[in-house]
Amino acid sequence: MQMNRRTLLQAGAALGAALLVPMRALAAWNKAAFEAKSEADAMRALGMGSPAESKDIEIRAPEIAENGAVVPIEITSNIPGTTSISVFIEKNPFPYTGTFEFPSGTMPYVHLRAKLGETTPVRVVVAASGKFYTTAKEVKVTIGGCGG
Amino acid sequence: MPDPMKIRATLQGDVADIRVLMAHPMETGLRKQGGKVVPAHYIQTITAQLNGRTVFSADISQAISRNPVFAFKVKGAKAGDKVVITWKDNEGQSRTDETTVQGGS
Amino acid sequence: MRHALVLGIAAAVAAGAPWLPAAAQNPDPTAAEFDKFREIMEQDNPAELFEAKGAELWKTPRGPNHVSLEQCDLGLGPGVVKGAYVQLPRYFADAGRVMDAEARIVHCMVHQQGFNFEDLAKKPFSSADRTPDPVLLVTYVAGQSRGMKMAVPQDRPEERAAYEIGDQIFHYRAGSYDFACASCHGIDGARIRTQPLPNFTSKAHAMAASQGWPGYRMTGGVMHTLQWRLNDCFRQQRFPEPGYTSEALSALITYLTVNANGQVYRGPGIKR
Amino acid sequence: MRLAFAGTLAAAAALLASCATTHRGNAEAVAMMKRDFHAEGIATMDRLDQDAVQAECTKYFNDPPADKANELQKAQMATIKWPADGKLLGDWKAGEKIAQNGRGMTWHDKGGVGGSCYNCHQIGPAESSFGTVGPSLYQFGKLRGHGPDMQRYVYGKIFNAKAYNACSTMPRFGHVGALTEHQIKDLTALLLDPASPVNQ
Repeated sequence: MQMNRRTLLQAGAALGAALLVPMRALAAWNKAAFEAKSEADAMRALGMGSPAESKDIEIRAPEIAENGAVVPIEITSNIPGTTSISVFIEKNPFPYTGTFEFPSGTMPYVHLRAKLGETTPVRVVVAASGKFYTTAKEVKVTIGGCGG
Repeated sequence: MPDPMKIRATLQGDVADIRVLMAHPMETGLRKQGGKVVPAHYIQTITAQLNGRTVFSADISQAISRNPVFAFKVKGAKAGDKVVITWKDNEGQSRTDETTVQGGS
Repeated sequence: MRHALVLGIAAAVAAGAPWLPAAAQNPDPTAAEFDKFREIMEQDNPAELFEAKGAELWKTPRGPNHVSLEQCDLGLGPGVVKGAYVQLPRYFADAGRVMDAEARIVHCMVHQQGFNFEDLAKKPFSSADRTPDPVLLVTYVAGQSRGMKMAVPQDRPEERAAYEIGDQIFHYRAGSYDFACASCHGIDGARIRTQPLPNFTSKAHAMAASQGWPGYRMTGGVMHTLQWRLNDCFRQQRFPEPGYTSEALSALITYLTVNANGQVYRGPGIKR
Repeated sequence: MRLAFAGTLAAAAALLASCATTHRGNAEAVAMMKRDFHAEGIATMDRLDQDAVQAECTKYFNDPPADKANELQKAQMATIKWPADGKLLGDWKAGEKIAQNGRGMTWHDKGGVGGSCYNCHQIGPAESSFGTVGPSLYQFGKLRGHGPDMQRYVYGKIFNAKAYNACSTMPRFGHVGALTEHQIKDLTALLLDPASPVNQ
């Protein structure tokens, strides 16, 4: 039962993605992806397959975060035809953090601030011309002040 | 009624640098207060329009920081263009605010 | 070469080098990394959301007397908010004491709007689901001094006495752990865990006591004022609790702010 | 740059020297604090009353005359309670946990008290979030030995730092009852046990 439902969801998501990538991938808030407890499961629910490593995605985030509750992350994609940027915080309880969509005319750039529960890679997946590309950057989260 | 957003839209050449602050607790559903779990309460979707055309949209999770901050850049904008931003959260609350693009450097 | 430069900067910072630009001052790589992102964080600061609410609150008739705070005298005359924050604490004849911004705003809320001080002092600090009115008002008032130079008055004997008493409180060692404020904030270039500690006895760092306060605190995502900062410092110092908006705190704030006179206040900030 | 370094150091030293002779009263400040502060949780008002160490160190800006410092140190040394079993080294693993824990003695703290050691000191190599108010203690035992005298010094220093340096910034953890004999032994082991990661 569980298996069937899951397979169905995956298929649905993959189908949706395949059909809508050039227009709007965000047909509906993807519950299955957001509730996935691993990055791999979330990416599967989003129909991303295995994205190719890319050097054309820039992630600007601190090496050491001053406070894990508010980590500034700036992402720029230099891949032509970029339509969306998705963010995964690998070690968070729910890694999938969001997808940002850029209709033509909007630059493939986003600034956001996220909660990081612990030291973790921040992974970015870019959708461009129907294909997926990825890179990641490790952000260290430490104890800040007196701890009391 | 949720508190208003703060939206800033400034021209740099023909690019509008749009930055938004949202007042929202972004509760993860994992935080405890007085021994009780505070229910998850967070923004799920955001859309932005420039003169009625959607220029940015996002689906987000509870991992976005409390009182969210986002910035994005739209080409082909001019001073006076109307920027409208809307968010909706998991409890069905929503908020829409607007501003106009300010001429910059 | 680079090493020598770093050493030189470290030494200069240790001695409080006022000739170096602020950005070049941090020899600690962790602190330097924080500094790099501090500007980004300040550019879009949720504190603005609180500032806007405070502005509304300021002009809304409230309290048992149903009046707004528009006749509150913050030191520059009734209703003058612009530039008032960078000239506080100061002596107020109607209260017979030196008051910091929050003490003065609370004074107006009590004496003009008719609020009860004990009610305001019961839970004066922000929590996840509540930002007290004085915090919003202080944030608004502070925002009205953005970009202005600190000019805390020392003209009157009461103001000079407040500075002297503040200085003494700052250096007073007591409590279970023998700490004074100066134990952590009277030394150069040190940090607690990863948190850099400004040396408030040095002119070069003095502005750190005012800059960023009131501040949006990333921990908990709440707005806090200097009253909260000092309250929590005394908690960490293992002292008893200082009274909310008390004269002792106004004196300490006087000591901490006068040393920064002449430096530019950037408005409500963002803190770890 | 080097020249500047030497120059600023000299200036700093001159400044320190001038402080050494400065002392002053603070009756007004004390009276105001006693009026304006109140007991909260476990922090009672008597915490504002200074003992000899606190009073003299405040008075002399932490740099009392040598004879005064010696007198204070002697009195503080006499407060150290040495373990009855003569053993000073406990379990370094437990010591690491105590060193990490920054809680204890504040208004609403209950239960165990930690040593707050990492707040001010670098200690084990695995913890990169450490303070620099105190000196680095990394490789302490390796560099300074772990024989009986060193064990006694470390135990004594944690019990009452003022016995060794009258106006040390470090709390008197044993003297004020923050840490137990058992905990201080564990911390001593963290610094001195050859098996502790501190000494690897």
